[in-house]
Amino acid sequence: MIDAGLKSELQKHGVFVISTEWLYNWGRKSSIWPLQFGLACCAIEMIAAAAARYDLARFGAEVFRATPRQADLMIVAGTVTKKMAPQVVRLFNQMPEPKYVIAMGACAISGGPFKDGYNVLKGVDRYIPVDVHIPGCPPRPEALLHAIITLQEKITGQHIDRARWYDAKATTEFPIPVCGEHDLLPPANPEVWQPPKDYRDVTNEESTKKP
Amino acid sequence: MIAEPLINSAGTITTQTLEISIGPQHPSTHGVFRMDVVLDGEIVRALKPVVGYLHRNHEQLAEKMAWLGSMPYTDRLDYFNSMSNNWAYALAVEKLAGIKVPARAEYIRVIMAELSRLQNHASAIGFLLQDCGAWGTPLLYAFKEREKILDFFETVSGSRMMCNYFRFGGVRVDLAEAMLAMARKIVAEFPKFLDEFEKLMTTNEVVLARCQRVGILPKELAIAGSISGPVARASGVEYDIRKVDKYGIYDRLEFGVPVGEVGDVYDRYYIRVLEMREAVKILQQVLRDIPAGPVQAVEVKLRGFKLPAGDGYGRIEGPKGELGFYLVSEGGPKPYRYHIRPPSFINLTVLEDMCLGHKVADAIIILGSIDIVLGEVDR
Amino acid sequence: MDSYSTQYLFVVVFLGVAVAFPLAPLILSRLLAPHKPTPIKTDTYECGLTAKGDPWVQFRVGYYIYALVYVIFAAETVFLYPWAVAFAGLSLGSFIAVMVFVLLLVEGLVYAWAKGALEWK
Amino acid sequence: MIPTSEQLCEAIRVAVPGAVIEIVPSTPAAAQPALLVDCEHAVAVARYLKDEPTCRLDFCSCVTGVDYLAKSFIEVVYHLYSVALKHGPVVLKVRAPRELDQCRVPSLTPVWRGCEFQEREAYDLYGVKFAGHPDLRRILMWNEFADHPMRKDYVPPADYEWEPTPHDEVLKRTKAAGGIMPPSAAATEVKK
Repeated sequence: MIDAGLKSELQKHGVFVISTEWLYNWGRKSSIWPLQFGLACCAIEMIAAAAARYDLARFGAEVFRATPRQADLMIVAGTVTKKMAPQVVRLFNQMPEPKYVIAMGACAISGGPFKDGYNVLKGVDRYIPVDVHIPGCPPRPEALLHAIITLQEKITGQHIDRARWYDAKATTEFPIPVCGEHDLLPPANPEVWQPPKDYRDVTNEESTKKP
Repeated sequence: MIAEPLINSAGTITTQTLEISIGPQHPSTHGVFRMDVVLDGEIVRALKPVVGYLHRNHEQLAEKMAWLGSMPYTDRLDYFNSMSNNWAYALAVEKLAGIKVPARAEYIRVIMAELSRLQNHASAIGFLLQDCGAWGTPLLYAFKEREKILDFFETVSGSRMMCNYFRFGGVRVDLAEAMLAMARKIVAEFPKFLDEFEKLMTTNEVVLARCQRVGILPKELAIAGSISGPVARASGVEYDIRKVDKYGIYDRLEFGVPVGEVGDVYDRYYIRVLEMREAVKILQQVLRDIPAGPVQAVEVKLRGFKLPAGDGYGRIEGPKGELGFYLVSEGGPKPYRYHIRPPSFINLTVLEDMCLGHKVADAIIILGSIDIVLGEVDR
Repeated sequence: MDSYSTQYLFVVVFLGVAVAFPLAPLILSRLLAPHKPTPIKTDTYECGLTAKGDPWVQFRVGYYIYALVYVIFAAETVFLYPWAVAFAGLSLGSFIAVMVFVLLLVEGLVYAWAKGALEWK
Repeated sequence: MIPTSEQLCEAIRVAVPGAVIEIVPSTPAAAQPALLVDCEHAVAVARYLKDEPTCRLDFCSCVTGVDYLAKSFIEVVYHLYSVALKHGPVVLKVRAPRELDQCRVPSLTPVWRGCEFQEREAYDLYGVKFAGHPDLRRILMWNEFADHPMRKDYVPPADYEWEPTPHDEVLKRTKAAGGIMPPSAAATEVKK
């Protein structure tokens, strides 16, 4: 690799020395296209962030794609209910490979204020891997902008040779839960969501029969 | 796989219908709303709304909390105007318990509800015109005004969208003079936005061509289907709860109730523009003669607030329609039953009647003109 | 290479770029993009639900007529482009020739309009 | 103005012979007494209230299901208003036993179209079957759901999550489901 002194020296004369990995990541991070996917109140703050005052366009993320085929970021903005959970997981599966998830708001992270209900999924990370969490109910538009910046930093840190989407062994399909008699079956995806060790394993067989 | 003969008896080519679901994740269903549509080419033959994708068991949670505990939850019902949701809940409890609200608090309540109506109608029109095809521009204009009002809500209550500002018997914090000046500035600037919006949109031939005579709701069906709010008034139903129930101080204020004749999408659009002008008139009167005085009824205890046993129903004229709360109390600190009468949910009853025979693109506009919010539809 | 053939050099270069420009991203994405088809991913997308109902139905003929009318006038504009770029320098004769061409198509438009091909039945 | 509930009672007893009507008081401040009607005559009473010139209650504003576990019945409450004469509310109550197989109430959707969705919601959350409803399906929960979640004796599925400091109810559920209490929770348990 070129040493930093020479690099900054060249930069003064307008010669930029970059690695292909930096260019690859710079290209992807400067144009993240989010999936148009608002669930509840956080979606209104997401629209406010995309509107004129907070202007998501400054970060290249203002193009909201309606279909998952053209999106590479899913902002789960709002409460994921158990009736909606299979659809969320199916949409995530249908997005092309370098894809990221932002869990916006307390409801998407852990069920939030509605956590103690019978129809609310206690956090979207039970079924799909989440890259950036935004606390708040609803988080301010600036918090969403900060989340996009955090995601961009995460993308710049990635390496082409160790990227999960080029890795043949990486799991790229997350099973879709089924709406059962009393609850979603299975209640969580064991690969993605591991509860803390000293807590009952909610994902084994014992939990699926009626308590 | 085409079983029927190509040319049927009537001499036209036999065509089959196509079943699609304009599903939970769709750019123009205003949230996770789903319509199962049967299409014959472009014409809608049948339309079944499917709701429940945002059912967050609000009513069961309220049964486990104290009376005041579910006040912040009412912000998340119709998350476009938390102030009027708070007022509906506070009014229902006050009606049940017979609490008197001091005059200044009543004036502040009208300020908050009417400002909330302004930003709700502005956003509703913005979304409707976005569904009509004006990609994002009207929405950006509307959100520019909405941001000013949200700034005011934030200075007053601390949060942009989830204000949790009302209490039983008044409001939480008094309005300082600077806040009143801020409100006066917003109200002074709003007519300019409205005139600009009307000049651009009301006589725009695309809007006229797309919205007139589309999704007509007859007056009798509106009353029979319990439709309330601007959707009903656009069909000629002369009914505004602020004039009928005269809650708060609406009996002391002069304002008109615009009523439409045809009841199509254009009437529902124009009713909201006129209602915004009326709301500005109300705000000017209220901001002019707001009295001094306490903002919280003294006898209401915050800790351990109990309602007498019995049930009661209180309702207000929310921006989307009649928002009511039916509360059953057993004299304890927690409600026994807490039911919300959601205007958006009930206004969807006649969605199919309005969409039959129209094109798919018109069905999207008709849904947009009802102005539903899924937090309130599914509760 | 006298000046005559160099004029056509621009056309050849322009054709080359016109072909390379769309093909390059297609080929690059075929080589570089991660290719991980899974049954759920390749399933048809219908707003998050499993697609029900069969799209291969016999739908109305109106779509075909609508597309046909569009194609006619799209072809017309393609022909008008080169003329529109340089018509200032051309003689009156060329102007009349193009006007005849345009009038023929306007007559076609009037016929389509009269037959109701523009309204959606 | 709206006739008082006593006058309404007499008028209904005259108009709908055999209707068993009772007045259920509400809180003194709300002063919204309700007319408790028996199941057989509910539709007739509703039609009478809608067509009778002095009432003309043509707007059914709110339909609610209420589960009285102690008195073992489920009550469906209708709030009626009049758009023509601008008065209301008249509260109509119909009761049915709590057991799922006998929980049957006549549907008022044929009288007021607006009750359609709200009655479906009462069926979905409380299990009250509305006889004569055009399209009685679940509206909020998914179709394969077997329970009626708003009933007082409904036990939610044990999918709650570990909480740093579990308190009363969640603590009971953690123990009921044989969960191992995290150390911090044990501390709060001892202190209480």
